[in-house]
Amino acid sequence: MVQVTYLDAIRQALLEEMDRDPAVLLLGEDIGVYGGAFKATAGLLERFGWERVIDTPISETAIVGAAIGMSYLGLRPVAEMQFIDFIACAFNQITNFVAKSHYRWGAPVPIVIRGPAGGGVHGSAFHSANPEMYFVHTPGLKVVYPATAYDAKGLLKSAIRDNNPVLFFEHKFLYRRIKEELPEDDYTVPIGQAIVRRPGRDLSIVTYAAMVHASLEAAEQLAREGIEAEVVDLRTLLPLDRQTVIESVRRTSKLLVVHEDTRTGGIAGEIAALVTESAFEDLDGPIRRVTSLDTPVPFSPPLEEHFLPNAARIAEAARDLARY
Amino acid sequence: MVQVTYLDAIRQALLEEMDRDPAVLLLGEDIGVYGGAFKATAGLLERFGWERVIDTPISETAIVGAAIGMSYLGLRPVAEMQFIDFIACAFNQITNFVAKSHYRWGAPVPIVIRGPAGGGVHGSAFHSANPEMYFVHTPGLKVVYPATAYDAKGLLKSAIRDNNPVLFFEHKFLYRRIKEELPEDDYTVPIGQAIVRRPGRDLSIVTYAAMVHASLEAAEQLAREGIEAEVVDLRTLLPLDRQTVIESVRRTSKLLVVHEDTRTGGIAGEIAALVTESAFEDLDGPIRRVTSLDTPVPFSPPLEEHFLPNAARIAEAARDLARY
Amino acid sequence: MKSDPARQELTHEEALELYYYMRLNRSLDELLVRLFRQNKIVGGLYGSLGQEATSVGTAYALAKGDWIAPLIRNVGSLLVHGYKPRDIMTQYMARVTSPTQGKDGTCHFGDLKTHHVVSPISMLGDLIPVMAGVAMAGRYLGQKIVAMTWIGDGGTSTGAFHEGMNFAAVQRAPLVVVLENNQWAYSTPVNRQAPLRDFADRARAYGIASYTVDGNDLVAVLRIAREGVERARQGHGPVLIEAKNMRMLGHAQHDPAEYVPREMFDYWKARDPLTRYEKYLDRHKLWDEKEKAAIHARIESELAADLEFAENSPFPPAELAEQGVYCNGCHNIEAQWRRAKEELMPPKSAVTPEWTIKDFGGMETKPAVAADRSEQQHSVIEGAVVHPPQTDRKRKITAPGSRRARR
Amino acid sequence: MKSDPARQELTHEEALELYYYMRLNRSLDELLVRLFRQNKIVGGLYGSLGQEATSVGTAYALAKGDWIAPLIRNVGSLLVHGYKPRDIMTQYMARVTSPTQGKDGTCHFGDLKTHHVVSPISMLGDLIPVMAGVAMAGRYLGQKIVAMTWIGDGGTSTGAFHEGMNFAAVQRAPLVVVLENNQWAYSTPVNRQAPLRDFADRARAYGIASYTVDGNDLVAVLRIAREGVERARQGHGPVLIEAKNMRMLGHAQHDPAEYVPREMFDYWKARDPLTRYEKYLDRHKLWDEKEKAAIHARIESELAADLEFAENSPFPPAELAEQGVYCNGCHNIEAQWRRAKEELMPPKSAVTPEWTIKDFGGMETKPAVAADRSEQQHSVIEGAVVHPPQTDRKRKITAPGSRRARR
Ligand SMILES: Cc1ncc(C[n+]2csc(CCOP(=O)(O)OP(=O)(O)O)c2C)c(N)n1
Ligand SMILES: Cc1ncc(C[n+]2csc(CCOP(=O)(O)OP(=O)(O)O)c2C)c(N)n1
Ligand SMILES: [Mg+2]
Ligand SMILES: [Mg+2]
Repeated sequence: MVQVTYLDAIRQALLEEMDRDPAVLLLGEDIGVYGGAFKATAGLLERFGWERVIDTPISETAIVGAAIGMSYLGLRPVAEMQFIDFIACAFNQITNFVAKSHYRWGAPVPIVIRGPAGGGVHGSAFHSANPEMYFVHTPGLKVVYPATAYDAKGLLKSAIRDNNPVLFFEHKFLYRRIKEELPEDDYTVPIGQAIVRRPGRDLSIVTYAAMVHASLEAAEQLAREGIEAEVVDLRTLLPLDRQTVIESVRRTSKLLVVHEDTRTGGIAGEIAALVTESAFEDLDGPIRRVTSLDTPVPFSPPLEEHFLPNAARIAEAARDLARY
Repeated sequence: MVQVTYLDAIRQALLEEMDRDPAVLLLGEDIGVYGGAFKATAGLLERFGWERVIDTPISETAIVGAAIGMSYLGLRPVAEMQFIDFIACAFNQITNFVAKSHYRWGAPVPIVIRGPAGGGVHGSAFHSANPEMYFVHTPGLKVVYPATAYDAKGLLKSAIRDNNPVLFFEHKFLYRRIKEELPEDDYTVPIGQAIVRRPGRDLSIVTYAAMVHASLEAAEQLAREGIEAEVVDLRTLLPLDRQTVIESVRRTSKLLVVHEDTRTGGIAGEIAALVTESAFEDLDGPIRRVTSLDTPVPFSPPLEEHFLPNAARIAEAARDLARY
Repeated sequence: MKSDPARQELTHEEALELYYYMRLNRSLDELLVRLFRQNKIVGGLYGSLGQEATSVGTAYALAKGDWIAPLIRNVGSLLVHGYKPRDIMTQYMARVTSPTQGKDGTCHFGDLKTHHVVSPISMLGDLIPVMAGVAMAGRYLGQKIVAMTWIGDGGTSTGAFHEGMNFAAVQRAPLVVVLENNQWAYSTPVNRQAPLRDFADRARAYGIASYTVDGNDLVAVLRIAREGVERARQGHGPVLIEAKNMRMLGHAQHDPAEYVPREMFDYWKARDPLTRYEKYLDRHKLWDEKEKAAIHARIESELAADLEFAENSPFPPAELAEQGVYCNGCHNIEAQWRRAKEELMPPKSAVTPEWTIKDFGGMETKPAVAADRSEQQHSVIEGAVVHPPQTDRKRKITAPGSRRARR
Repeated sequence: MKSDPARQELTHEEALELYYYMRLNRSLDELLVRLFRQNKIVGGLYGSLGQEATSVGTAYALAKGDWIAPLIRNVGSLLVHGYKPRDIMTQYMARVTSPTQGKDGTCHFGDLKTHHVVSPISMLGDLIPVMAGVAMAGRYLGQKIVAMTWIGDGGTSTGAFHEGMNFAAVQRAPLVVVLENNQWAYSTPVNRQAPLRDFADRARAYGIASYTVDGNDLVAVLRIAREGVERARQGHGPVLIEAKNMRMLGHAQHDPAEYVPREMFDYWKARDPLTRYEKYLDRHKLWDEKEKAAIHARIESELAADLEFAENSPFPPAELAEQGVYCNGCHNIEAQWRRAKEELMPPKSAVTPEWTIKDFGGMETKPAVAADRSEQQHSVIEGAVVHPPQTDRKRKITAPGSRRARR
């Protein structure tokens, strides 16, 4: 069987969903003739034509706005942000129009907004963002951020079929760096379910996206030192799978949260609150965080490396915590 | 001495700063001839003229953008969002242009963006927001949210004099509801310092803005029941005064965080993370949160009442926690 | 009499129906003001006094199945589109019987299935791209619908307005945007919004057709709206209609509008759209006293019944606040296909991914006048100024080769 | 020879200096492409091949003290404004010696004190309101400065562009916006951005003057830019200059631009701005071979020195990443007052808070032609199309009273 990259898994999900349902169509900058800045939509214009693969002007608010309107007539638009950083330009439309539509007047907005996020590719301050927390803090949205090709495909399909607006973050560092065999059949991965990527008894590392891989790397290193870290991949950030997180902490009594997002106000806080609320008695040590620095993403390689979390830093924090 | 409302304290701060320094000027919708939707700028056009009190088109991105440009030439613009909800329309400009300017290329952006926030006045989903966490999660900004007239005036002056961009949230429920005597002299309240509004030994209630008053009310009730709650008013949300929070928890060993903002991703999480990181051994019970519901702000009075935290709910959670 | 052009433009039935809506809009507004003074309204009250002809005339130009997204002053559009006074009353009174069950107020409501109404949000401009999407989806599904929305003079300064108009233009979406130039945006006069005499000129940035119409002349508004709607429906792209009128009250009830020169109110009061339409009906003998009285009586009894309904309606139960953030098993919006889906599926949908670039963008290339536009002959339309789409206008060549100028 | 208008338009010195910048821009670009192929550049490389005349000609029209905010392709503007090739090289190579010390890359840098350059951010359009603010601040301080910034055809579709242009227009800010219509926005051709033949028409939404100029004709660009800058400096409000040119490479080095029809490259290659300017200098005998060779030699040695400097520069130390999020005790931007501050302080600053509404917004009112604009007689300017501001255009009256139409 062929190995499918994270990027190609996304393309497959789009293609298969468009094949399944003509209500699914795509909007975004340079997604048609060019096939997208990262080629996530390559070949889809050829296959589905101009009406279903719509190259737009540089207008993120209009892209999201038009997707909303389309969804009101029963369509299932998938909007691409060329880089997820540009989602900031549609922030009002997303947090005020999209997120509140169903609550206010009962109009569901089954759209997907997807795009490449994350650092590690020297993209600098405007092409490396992890803006997920802005949306995790917005009731009415769902937020998904897969770490594997399997999940990317399965979650994107779920997102398209979901009756709620889903923000689908893709980690661009993973696009071509990871691959795996995927099932031939149509499959989905449910939104809202975390997964234990590696069982362990000494501490829980809760993380998502590219940091899953750094955490697994750290866990291997720790295992060689006799520390068994459990690695939980959140996969969905909103709604958060509280149960899987809390069960893991109940097992290990120690919690390290790792995210590539900046520290203050990152999801580690929310998880710390959840755990101290619901599993305080199970905790056997402080909750630790390994995150990016509280700065914009710097450009030059030594700076960006210093900015980002990595396996070594995760292992170090885990070691500390295990010893606590 | 005269009693000055929270609203008038803001007006005084603007007026005095404009009197002090011609580099201070105002931009916003309907702030000139009309004096602002809440009259925070009433009389300032009369006093300072058309060049310093600028009625703008309905263009939040342009308001913030122009303020940035002005600050680059040494001015100190204060931009009003007619309701803070509309800050969503300038989100990109604030999080990408403003917040990153100094880090990226050394250009400070000494601007203030201020406006009425918060619920309780039946303003519905678009006139009641507490969007502070979006900005607390954005390195490069400072975020201030005063609870008293004294602080409102002193912090706004500090914000105007600060060399960094400051988002200044005003709680509209407090505008005309609270008043106090203010010093005759010029005074400031430093950004980044929390204050203990009420000492107590049994638990710490950490909160800010309108919820300070609800928490104090709850604390009085609790005191009658023999529970002594310490109430900490954060005042500044970014940078957070970790020390005051942690010292309070060290004293009381129990922490309840109260905010009017929605729950998931609210600042309670960040505080929970701080405390479990730095004062884990001092904690004698789970960290609890009393917050708004994870929904948009509903309109009808019974719904909004149900949505918002209040003294009764704070007291209940505190009681529970004290008993733990 | 037979040759009176007014009688040809409006049937007797239409003329009376229009009056019904005009008068109902006005009376409902007056009733709401009374309720506000009695403290029966929750939050602010936004009036439409003086703007009824624009709301009613534009919405009246639509066909069944068309979509609208009104702003809060477009009470008249909602009435024409099938909503009842009780819907607006219960919204303003925050009752559980309101279209949003008290979750939202004012005219912030809508309905995807029956009325085809998209609720506005407060952030001005955001509806424009949304309604561009509605228009595109309608076309995609093979429905021959038009999407109509409204925007204030102030709202045209927002980025969302620009992005939505531009996207609709490049997509040639069947979108009609009514730009209600009521001279004020809250306390800000229109000349502080942009240095334009006609806000219809906003359309020139998108190469689309636009109109400026006297917004207090109901018949002119309807005439232009019908033309604009037809134009959009035929696939000629979006249309911007500027209706000039006047907000005859403050921004909302709390605002005494002291910043408006008194003579300005006088000027516009003399041009009151309701009185003007009454005179029009008189002049063209389109009604008699009995018919007029019957409409008044009907409105009175309808409003009384709806008011009773609203006042007897309870507030929503507190727990409702917790419900409905997500749609779980509730989605029942089916795409209404009016074309063969196969056209949109491979292999039928297959295309060659290639741009055709007719000219290369140089200075020498000839203006590309779209064939389907050139036949549009916009000339004198009563009560309105018509702006043809950009590409129709010819450049005056005054110099040879690449050198030319236009004044 | 004396009467050759070209010799009057450009001094000998200017002609050569312009050539220096044009050639330097081109050579630096070529060098950067070589560095990219050698893997010495961090991240993407965005070229300006084919667009040099627009960058150089527009920036050259400015005076000392004026402010600019270039986009990443406006390498030429940065050079004209005083930055050195090493600044651009070290930025692209992410070295600590770069203007941002490696914190940011490409042409994302600026300097408030010496160069008066505002750094762009990637989000297109955001610079426009920022530069409107710069222009307003300059006027407020009594400086006679002009603010200039650039935007692509694609960038004009953003909401930020609209809000910034509109605000500048209503404020009559001394802002010059150069709209670089290089036919493409990444892979998107300009006719997919908006159905406009001339993107200068974007200006019509703001009632401001605009120009369309052949962006490959350096002298025409400079001529128009000088006029636009002068116009803005004199207080006539912002100006939009559309320069038509062609992005002669892909969006960035990773993009082979296969979506561009080959003949389109041919068309524009035949109009290469550098070659055209060389021919212009030849034709008008503005230089000789020796001067040309000297410039080439100068550029070669400067580039070699700067390259050596860049290559020998270290990367920044890792810990630098932690510094500079906030400005603590670092702020040293002093407002440069060129007017009496008292004008802005009470009691001098006192005004009556009252709107003057000349007309009442009705259909009957006469066009209000701004006096200071009416004397502007835009007619034939070589190499350019000139669009007067909106308010200058007269409405054709074809019907009596309130009924009129314009075609
Ligand atoms: C983006 C945005 N900014 C600010 C506001 C606050 N606001 C509400 S209505 C209004 C004035 C609107 O004027 P206009 O668009 O002309 O509509 P009108 O009230 O005249 O009908 C303003 C500034 C808003 N609703 N949206
Ligand atoms: C708001 C925003 N959305 C998307 C992008 C991604 N992007 C970068 S450059 C570009 C094309 C820009 O085209 P144009 O404005 O014509 O400038 P050119 O590259 O032709 O110089 C796009 C879409 C962006 N920079 N900003
Ligand atoms: Mg208005
Ligand atoms: Mg371009």
